[in-house]
Amino acid sequence: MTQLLKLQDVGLERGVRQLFTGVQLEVAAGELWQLVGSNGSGKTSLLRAVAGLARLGVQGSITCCPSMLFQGHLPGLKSALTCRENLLWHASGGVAIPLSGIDHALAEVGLVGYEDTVLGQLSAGQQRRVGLARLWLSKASLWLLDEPFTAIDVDGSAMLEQQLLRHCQNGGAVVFTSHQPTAVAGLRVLDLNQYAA
Amino acid sequence: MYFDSVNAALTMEGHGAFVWSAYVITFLVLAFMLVQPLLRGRRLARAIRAEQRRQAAELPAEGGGHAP
Amino acid sequence: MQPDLLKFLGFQAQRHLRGALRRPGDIVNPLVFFLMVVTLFPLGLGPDPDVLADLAPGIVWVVALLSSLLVSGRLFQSDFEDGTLEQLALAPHPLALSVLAEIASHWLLSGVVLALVSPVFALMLNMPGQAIPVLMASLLLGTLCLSLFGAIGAALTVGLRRGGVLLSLLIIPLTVPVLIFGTSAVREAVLGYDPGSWLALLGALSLVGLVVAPIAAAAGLRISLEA
Amino acid sequence: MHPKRKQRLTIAVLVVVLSSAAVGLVSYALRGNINLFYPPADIVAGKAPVDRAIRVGGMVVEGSILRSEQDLTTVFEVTDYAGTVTVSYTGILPDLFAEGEGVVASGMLLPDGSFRATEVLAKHDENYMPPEVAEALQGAQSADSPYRQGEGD
Amino acid sequence: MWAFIHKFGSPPWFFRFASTAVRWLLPVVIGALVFGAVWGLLYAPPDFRQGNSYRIIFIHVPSAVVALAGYYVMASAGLVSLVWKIKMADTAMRAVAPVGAALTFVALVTGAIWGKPTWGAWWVWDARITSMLILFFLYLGVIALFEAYDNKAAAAKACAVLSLVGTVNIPIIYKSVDWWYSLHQPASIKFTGETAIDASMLYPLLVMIAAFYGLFALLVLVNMRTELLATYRQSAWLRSELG
Repeated sequence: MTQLLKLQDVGLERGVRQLFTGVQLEVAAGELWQLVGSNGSGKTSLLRAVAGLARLGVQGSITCCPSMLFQGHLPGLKSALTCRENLLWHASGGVAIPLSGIDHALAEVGLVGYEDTVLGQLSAGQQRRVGLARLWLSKASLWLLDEPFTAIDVDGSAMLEQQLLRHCQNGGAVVFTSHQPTAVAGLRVLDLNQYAA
Repeated sequence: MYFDSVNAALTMEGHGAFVWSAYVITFLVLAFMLVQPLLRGRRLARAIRAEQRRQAAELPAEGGGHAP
Repeated sequence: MQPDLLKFLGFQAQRHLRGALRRPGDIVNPLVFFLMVVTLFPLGLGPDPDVLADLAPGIVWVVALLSSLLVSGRLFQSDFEDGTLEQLALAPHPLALSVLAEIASHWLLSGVVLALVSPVFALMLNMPGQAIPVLMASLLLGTLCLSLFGAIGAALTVGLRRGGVLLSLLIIPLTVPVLIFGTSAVREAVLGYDPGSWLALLGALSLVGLVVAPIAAAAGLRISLEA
Repeated sequence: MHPKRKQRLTIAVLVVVLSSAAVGLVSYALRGNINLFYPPADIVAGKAPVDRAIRVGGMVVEGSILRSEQDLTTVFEVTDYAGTVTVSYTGILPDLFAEGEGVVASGMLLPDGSFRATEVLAKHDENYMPPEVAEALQGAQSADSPYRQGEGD
Repeated sequence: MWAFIHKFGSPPWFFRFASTAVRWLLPVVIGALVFGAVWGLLYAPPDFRQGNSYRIIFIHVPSAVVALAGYYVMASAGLVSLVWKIKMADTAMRAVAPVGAALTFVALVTGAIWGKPTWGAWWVWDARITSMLILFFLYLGVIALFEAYDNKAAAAKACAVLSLVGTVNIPIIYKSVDWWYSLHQPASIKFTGETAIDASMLYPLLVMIAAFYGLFALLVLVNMRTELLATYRQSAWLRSELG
């Protein structure tokens, strides 16, 4: 089993306050992990630390496979660009993606016919969906998703769960944070409250 | 000493006001830069010690106090 | 497959340009600001053509500096607010490269446009005709410097709530050489002498900026993401 | 080559090229007389432009100061021991202005080769000494020049 | 060597070091300042041209020299903080900025006071004065940037980047201001002489320069010590240190 992520004794300090210490986690291919914890327990911070965005005040060692996708609270989309343009330039990291792939991804998230609509004209939920369409385009093995179920309706949540499971079956792994209890087969849970300092 | 009298040193042949005011301003500014953090440090140290004593007073009630 | 750097640069620049062109107000507003402030000077100083011509190089350059500060403060704002910055920081390419693309497109839409319309301001301020090409050239190079330095300040203040005035505090001291070289070039040209030395210095400054600014701004952006 | 290393190399080469181009531009710029300061020798040799604001600096020649009786006009000669220029100035001269002292005048070179100053500044140099030392120096070195002239700052 | 750096970077060790150093430096620096000032004010001879007003040199030049050096000290601390991520370097940056700004301010004010009897004006746009003013702005920028961040660790990193950019720029700014000045007004030309300043004036000046360097170190250490008290008020080591 390939290991995609390993946290050894990871702690987080904000200012002089210790949020948590001694987090141990190994994520292997095919595993689906949910990070839970009360507000302010450091879920988002941990995820950002794993992605390499915020390493100030992080102790311990984090080994993360380089083939990684991070989706934070913010979708990373430009409201002046169309859905297609957004995905073309944003998801690609510079690699040309065929337009058919983009249209397919948009169709998967239920946005058929919106390909050339400027993002700013879509509703908040639809915009979230455009962001999630990245998951259908990504070739990364480890997905780090911060609150992916926020502002998504019931249909959308089911669709997203399916995609997460599919990714795990294909040899990837997912770590996501969520407040909602998620009933997915084979879900593993890491509760940050247990590590609170 | 170059000057003959205190008065001569103060007036400096007409330049006294400039020279002395420059020195006074400099030393006031620098003294402020020194005293301000020193006082703040002393205040902080006092607050920390007080907090320590408070905790030391509370601890025996909970059982197993230790001397600071 | 590793896509090459130039293609990535092109991608990023295209993204910015397309986005900006859909909101032409962002391009036009600084120009209108420039026009209005230049109008204020004759109102304040009196309409004497000789006085204006004397002061014109300084006026145009100070106003160019201010309007550039005004715009470059928001250089990374939208990218920070919508999360694009996070994605760029995680992209396989150096963040400095994305920053460079962003600065270049920003310069194309602000500095280059300003340089192109600057003859109008020169005429308003009674500047002699022979100075106009030099004015344009100096603004072309100088606004590149201003965008580069502005990017550093913008990167360091992008995560802060009250970034605007702070940015000016950080950047104005750094832009002193640009102002001096720029006005000197124009003044030499107005007097009918060779402004080559000053333009060369502006060029050298932009080259130094091209090396330093993307690296410093990228570092600043990573810090802003941490905070 | 490994793509990551190729990328680094490309960037390194770019940085080197840009920096050396910057150095080239600066050295080009510095070939011109950028601060418009001319020693009297250059003015005598005709290297200085006429009818534009320039600056000239040097020593006031001993015994050359002529004060007008009608107004505040003063005419004096400035030398760098390689050339001498006649300078005229109307206005109040600074206290430190004296024969044998350094001076910097800004103004325009007239077609006849003389210099019309709009501002005269006595050299505020880095020499500090007690009066008696200054006298001693003056006495010991009045034969030859007490200072060697460096370049305009 | 590495162990030494490591020790320097540890807050408890540094707190102890700063406390001891402040105790020793305080009397030495104040003594040197008073000694140098009295020497310069009362015992040094007057200048043969400027008379007594030149006595301002004994505070003007040291403060200017140390203010400029302080910027480089701050930038070096910033570099250390960025490269080796040593917390004490952050604290040092934070501590240098106000001290440097104060010294620059002193240099500007004393320069203006000196200017009045010498040039007849409180302020002239001289190349050096203008550069000093810009240095003051650079310091103010660093202080303002530090205050603007809520996360102080990030604030120190941001200031490090800014001060490093500033160091790249300082020579360019200095040179450009010099050219600008000479374009508009006559600059004080330099005549290269053997001795610029007589020994009877040089020695008190050197004493004052050394005293100002000492003062700089003292002020920075006091600031750092206070900063440590504020930051680590909850930590056990600080409590045992004070207890």
